[in-house]
Amino acid sequence: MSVNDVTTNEVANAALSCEGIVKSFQGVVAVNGASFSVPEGQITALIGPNGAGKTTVVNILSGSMKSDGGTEHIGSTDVSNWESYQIARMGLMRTFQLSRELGGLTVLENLLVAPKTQSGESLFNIFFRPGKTKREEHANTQRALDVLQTYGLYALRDNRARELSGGQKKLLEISRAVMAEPKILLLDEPMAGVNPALIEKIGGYILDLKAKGVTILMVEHNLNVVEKICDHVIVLAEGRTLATGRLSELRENKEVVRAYLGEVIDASSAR
Amino acid sequence: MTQVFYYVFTLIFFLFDYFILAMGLNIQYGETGILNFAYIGFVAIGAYVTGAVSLPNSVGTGQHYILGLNMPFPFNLLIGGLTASAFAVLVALISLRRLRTDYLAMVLISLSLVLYDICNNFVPLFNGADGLYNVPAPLAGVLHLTTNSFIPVIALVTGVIAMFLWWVMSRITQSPLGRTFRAIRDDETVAAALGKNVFRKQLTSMLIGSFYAGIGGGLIIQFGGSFNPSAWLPGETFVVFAVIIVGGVGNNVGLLMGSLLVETLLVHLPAFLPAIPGHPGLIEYIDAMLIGVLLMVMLWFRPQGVVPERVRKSTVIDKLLLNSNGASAVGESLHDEEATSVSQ
Amino acid sequence: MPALLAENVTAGYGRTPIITGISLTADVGTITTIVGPNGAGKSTFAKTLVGILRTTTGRILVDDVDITKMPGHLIPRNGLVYVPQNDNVFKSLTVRENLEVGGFAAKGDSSERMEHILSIFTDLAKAREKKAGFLSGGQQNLLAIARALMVEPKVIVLDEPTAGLSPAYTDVVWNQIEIIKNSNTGVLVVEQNVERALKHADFVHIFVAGSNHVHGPASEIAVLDLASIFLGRAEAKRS
Amino acid sequence: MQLFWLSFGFGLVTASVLAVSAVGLSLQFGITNYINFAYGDFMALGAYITFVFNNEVLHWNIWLAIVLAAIVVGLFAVVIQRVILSPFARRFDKTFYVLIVTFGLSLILLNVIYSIWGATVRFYSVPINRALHIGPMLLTAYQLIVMAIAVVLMLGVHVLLKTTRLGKSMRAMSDNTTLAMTSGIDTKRITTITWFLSGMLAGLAGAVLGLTEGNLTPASGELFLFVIFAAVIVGGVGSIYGAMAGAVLIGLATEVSAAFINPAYKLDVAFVILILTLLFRPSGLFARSGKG
Repeated sequence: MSVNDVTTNEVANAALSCEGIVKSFQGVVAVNGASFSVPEGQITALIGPNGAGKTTVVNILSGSMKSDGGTEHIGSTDVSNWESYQIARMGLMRTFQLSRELGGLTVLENLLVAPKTQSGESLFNIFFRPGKTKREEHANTQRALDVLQTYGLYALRDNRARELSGGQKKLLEISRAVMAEPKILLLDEPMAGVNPALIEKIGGYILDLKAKGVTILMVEHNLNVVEKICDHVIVLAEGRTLATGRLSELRENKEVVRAYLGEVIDASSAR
Repeated sequence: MTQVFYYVFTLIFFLFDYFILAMGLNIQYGETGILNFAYIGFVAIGAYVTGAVSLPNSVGTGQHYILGLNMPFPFNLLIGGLTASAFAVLVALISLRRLRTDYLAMVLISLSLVLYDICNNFVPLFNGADGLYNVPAPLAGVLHLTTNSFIPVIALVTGVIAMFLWWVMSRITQSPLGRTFRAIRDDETVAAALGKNVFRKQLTSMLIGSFYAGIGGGLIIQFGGSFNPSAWLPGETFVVFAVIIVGGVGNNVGLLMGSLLVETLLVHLPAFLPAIPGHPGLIEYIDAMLIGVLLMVMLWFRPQGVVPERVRKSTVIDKLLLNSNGASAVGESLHDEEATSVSQ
Repeated sequence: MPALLAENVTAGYGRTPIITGISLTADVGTITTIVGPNGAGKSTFAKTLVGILRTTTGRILVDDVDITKMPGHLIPRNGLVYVPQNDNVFKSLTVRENLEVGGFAAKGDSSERMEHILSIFTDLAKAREKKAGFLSGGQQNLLAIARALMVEPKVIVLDEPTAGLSPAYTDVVWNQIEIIKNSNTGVLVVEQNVERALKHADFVHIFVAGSNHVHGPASEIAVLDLASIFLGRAEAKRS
Repeated sequence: MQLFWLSFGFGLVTASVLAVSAVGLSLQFGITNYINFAYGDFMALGAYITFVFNNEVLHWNIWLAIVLAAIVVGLFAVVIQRVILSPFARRFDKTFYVLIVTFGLSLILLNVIYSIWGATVRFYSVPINRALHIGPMLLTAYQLIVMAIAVVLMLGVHVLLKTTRLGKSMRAMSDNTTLAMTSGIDTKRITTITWFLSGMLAGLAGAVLGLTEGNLTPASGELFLFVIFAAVIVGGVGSIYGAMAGAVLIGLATEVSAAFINPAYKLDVAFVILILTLLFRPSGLFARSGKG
């Protein structure tokens, strides 16, 4: 199935969709009716100039922030204004633009927090079903160590997360989300403040996740990266969805260029 | 000589009792990040309830209290702990959901004062300002103990309970639940984004911690045989904070150290010093000041405490896993370089 | 002699520098703009100029006075004012009070100055007694600019003054900026909107990855392949 | 009905003391953004310093003693802020630590007061005062003066905040500290002045609390602190006018209810109102507008 098929059928295959999301902060409108859908099993980029409301949209979709209006669906389930943890349990995981590591925990523990249902999180199980808890913990630890190996953090597993470098925190952020086995992954600027070598590497990780069937929506303003790894692009400007499609098409789209460089001042060329 | 002997056991009693109280506050503040300024209120509830259910029928004693069940040890203690827990959950349900740290601190310290005010004034509840007295000594009947020989026994019993509760607490803090508590302490938003029901986990933490508060309080009334409102003015919460901050937040051994340094050496040892003539209570006042100063000095120079929180290393689990899966060892050497190359 | 002179400025949060070795000048009566893709360090540079962040190397002079290590509140007194992108007004103060606070750092009579400024910012004159928090986003930006002008600055630094504004209001804001430039003030604008920046600016700096190696008069910059810099097709080359 | 008006009169007196102290607490909170849990002990300190000036050693007129005590506590507050609180606030970014430090400070101050003046109940040296009939209310001259002081102070704070350069700088800073700094406001100086004012109001409130209650004990400030918290939270934390309104509401509610229930629990009425507010309007009944 080609990318074009997906875009034409996107409603049918949408893993995540939103309609008319509105959010303002003290009278200043940040998101103004954003609507789009994220095709299943693809990598979708969410791009747009500063102040377009990209991060706010991610916050609303992941439940970290309540919207003022609009609806959100994961698959066919209406999850509008659900709590953050409920959305996470639907299989949607997110990362944060500025890495938010759990600083007092070790790298390994950061990952071990992630699995959604752990019987060891219940007081009853800790004392009355220790066997089950222990087996689960061992399986999770094994998997966490595997994930850490994949993301090159294995050697740092016993370091406190707050001691990591900026780039390592970025990787931790992604591996922690992966540990939760997401169906949908929201990446908020995974490449921001990252050196070129690591950008290359993270790009590879994201493609691997796609190969495993994870649906990905990533906010990204490095368009080289978008071009290389994203199947589908959503352009957000002034809190609204401006255009969707492939990056090569969008580059020729006057409105998109305008959103990035400013409105074309010459009235004749401005449609 | 015998005097000294009983003093030592009194000190031992308070060492273990405050160790229990410190573990309770630590799970709330140190592990989950809830700034519970009403902690001493839950201790008081444990003490009163334990006392009230152990006292016989009120006829003849001249005291006012609700029940008169004459319940034997350790059931009275258990009831005290559970009541404190239940009350904590009720309080948390109302106050914890949407209050930011400083609001919560204000509400809880207010609660602590109000509880004090009510207990002090409402005689039918726990006998008002007089408090409860003549509470039967635990096991005294069974072991034929006298007032003096009772002290080593209760110190020992408290020690045993403290060790048991230590074991229980270690199980909790080392479990996935404890890890989730610490995740919430470090960053609530991230914990929620990972699918953790933060509010429910905070309730659980309040429940566990306040059970410890209740048990610790129950033991105090069992030790002294009496308990009145002046024993739990809101400032007492601060002593427990001092114990955990001086000892080391998030480390159970640290809490025992803190209890030794603050409660035993600073609070109770000076109580045995002879009073300065003409200045009744001056030693206690200076003592309390010292605790405040010690806490500030510790926070400034060694905020992690005497015994800092341990890094929970993977080595133990790792060894177990390596037996079944050799891949990790290979992975380590391979990924060491990669991890360093990532630094920027 | 330029009103603002930044020499070899390096700064950032914590130990990692975000901007490295930036040198630029802003002259009285001209508009200098800083453009560049997201994350290039434009706002960081603006914050460094006004003392919110501190330089690790380099120096900043306003009218030949070295302000590099000066306490932040003395910088406006020395003629450099700053209008941040977000949260740029005192929301619980009225429009008039915002302007008064702006004038605290000025020498001389600020009530006259306020009348003068309100006569230029007519929108604000109408909302004089309204709390700033109740103004629209565009009006808040104008108020922030007006407040900054209360000190009669030599240089005003504006961080994306039109971000999130409608095209019509963007015009209004730029008109005001033109007026400021003509009132014997140097203007340094961080701008997302490149067309706008080129249209109004006398001199343009393009920030990429924390440095400004592409800069020049607006007419020279206009002929570069800007889309390639912004939409990331290839390395920009000076023509 | 007569009982109602009598207690209404007492309510106004309590509201007066409460308003002075709540405004002092709010001013400081607005600027530094953390709650000072030692505030109640600042009040007690004010009461005891007044006692020293008025009774123990110097035998000055009570009002003169109060004014001087207020200034002393104001200076004391500045020292505490400079030497202890501000370094902690700068060093630790979590509010946790500063809150615990102020809590500890409270313990220290309380015991300093105990060490110096002991636990015995003390009295000011003031002539016995006959109650006057003011309409249906029955108030002593001292109570009337306290009310007058509160009204004057509230007007003074209003004028300060709304018309003076200092007041506007304080409001600007409580809105946005960084913006205030880049607008040329010397934030350090404003912080110092605010702590002075806050300490002064605390000292004054503590002294008049002792005067209206008729006696002083070291813990009276701490016990009163939660009523102040109730007033501040009900009014909306950080809002000065909210604190004034909250003070009136809580002051009247506690005293009027005392006419109908056991007066020993009148302060607990404040707590009930506090909880109800948190349940139904967590941002306070009079939350400030224009700021989130």
